[in-house]
Amino acid sequence: MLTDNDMITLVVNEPSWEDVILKIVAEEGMDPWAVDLIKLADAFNVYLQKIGEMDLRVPARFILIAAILLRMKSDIFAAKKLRTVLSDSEKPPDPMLKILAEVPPLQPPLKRIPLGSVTVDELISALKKAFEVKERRTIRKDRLRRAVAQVLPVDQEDITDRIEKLYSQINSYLTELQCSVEFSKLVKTWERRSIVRTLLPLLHLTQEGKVDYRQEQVWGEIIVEGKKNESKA
Amino acid sequence: MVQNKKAVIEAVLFMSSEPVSFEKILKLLHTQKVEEVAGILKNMQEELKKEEHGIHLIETKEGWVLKVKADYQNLVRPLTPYQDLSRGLLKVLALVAYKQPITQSEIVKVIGNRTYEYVKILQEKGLINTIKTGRTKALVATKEFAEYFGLETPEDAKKLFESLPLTKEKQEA
Amino acid sequence: MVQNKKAVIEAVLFMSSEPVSFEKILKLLHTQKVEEVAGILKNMQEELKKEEHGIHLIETKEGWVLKVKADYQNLVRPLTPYQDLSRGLLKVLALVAYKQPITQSEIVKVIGNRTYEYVKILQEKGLINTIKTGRTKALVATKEFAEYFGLETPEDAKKLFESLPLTKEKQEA
Repeated sequence: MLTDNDMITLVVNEPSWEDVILKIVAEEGMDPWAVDLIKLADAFNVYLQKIGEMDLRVPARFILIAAILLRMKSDIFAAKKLRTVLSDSEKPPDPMLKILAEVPPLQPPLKRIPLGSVTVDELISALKKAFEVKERRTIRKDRLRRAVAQVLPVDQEDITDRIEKLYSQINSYLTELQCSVEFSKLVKTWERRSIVRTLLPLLHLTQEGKVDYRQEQVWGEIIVEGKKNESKA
Repeated sequence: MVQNKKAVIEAVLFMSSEPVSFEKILKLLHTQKVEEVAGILKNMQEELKKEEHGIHLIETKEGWVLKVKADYQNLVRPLTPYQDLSRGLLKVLALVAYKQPITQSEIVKVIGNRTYEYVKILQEKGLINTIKTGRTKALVATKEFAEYFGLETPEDAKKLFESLPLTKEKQEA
Repeated sequence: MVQNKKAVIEAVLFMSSEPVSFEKILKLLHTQKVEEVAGILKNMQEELKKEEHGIHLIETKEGWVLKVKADYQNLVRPLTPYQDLSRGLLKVLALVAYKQPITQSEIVKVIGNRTYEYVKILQEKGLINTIKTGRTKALVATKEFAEYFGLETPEDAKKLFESLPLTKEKQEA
């Protein structure tokens, strides 16, 4: 049986989604119709928690594979349903069909398929086409990369370091008398990038159970609190 | 480059699965020497009649075409496309061709439960196609089917059965 | 019926679009007379080399196949809609010919992940080959490639692209 970790390794390391599915089926001896989609989704969740750097292709692959498996499964169910509908019909069969099914079947004629050889011109235009496609792909990738960088700037600093730093920053505010700190105090400069850079590690700290936060009003201040047994750490 | 006319004709006939008209051969040779070309074709035809050749050159209404001699046709049959179709597949194909559009359930009644599998394979091969009629699916022959059996349109598929000695059926029909 | 072996071989080669292995030819002839059959094939190959023939008999890695001679390929190309190499295969073949020796990973950058599959097929067809360069494998055109395009040596493959204004790629190379 595949563990979450196996599943993650498969999806991250295999070059294409076909390979992932093939491996699940061939190497793990799993029935493709029995691949647990919930498990795949869970593995995705675990993966999300683990990633330090952003590689959007991998999460996209999880979704793609899950979608493909879902589609395959639903096709099978649909076909099964259709079978039941069809076999219900009770009209007597056409006698002519019965006879046709008994006589020797249609014999396809002898057909030759002459294959043309590739000419030098075709070879050259194939090369041109390959380079054109590559160029288009590079342009598209660059554009996408720029767009992603604009919306979600990739941090050079490791997420673990950022979590650690924020945690000690929060701790420095928390004293015997003060058991909470305003989120706005933790953000260096109040602009979008900086806010996101602080919020993300905060969410991780909450997830790990090291701090709590509350926001009493929508869009209002976020109050960060130390966990009771952790506040003095 | 001076091209050898006989060689060009041979290449042209080899590359076409359909008959090539005499006019087209002249055009491809960029020549108007009707007699010379006709002579080459006749010579080639004579040469290929010899026992040592497995193919012959036939002049049909549509033009000239190279074919495997009748003696060897069964032997080379496995080498041609779609020859891997099993009897079961051919039967389903015949039923669809004869009575299109036909529902799967009608075929199931005469062929049995393997119909679903056969239909799937024939669809994958592009020889039949599904159209929706109400709640169920009906099957029809495709353009590829027509091309393969030498028909002009898929609707002509019924013609394939005209020459069949289905006397018993004709009485019943 | 006693069948003429030469005629059978001709019919078989004529009917098959793909190369036919020697073993398959023996099997179709129901014979084990290896030398006799090899002799017939060699004779046929010699005979077809003559100028008066537009097709020739080639022995490829996959077997024996009749092909239109390179001189006539442009002329007959429009007569068939089918080609012996798919578009994807052709792209990889062109890249190898143009940039040989070239690593698979370089090709992946241009063609994408299907490269591995294409390279395997082209190797099976004998049109490209792998040579080891240090830690990695590089691909080059083969003698069969040269034969296919009517070149004297596989190294001449680059010459096919001399007329190309692919300046950008040349800088990259």
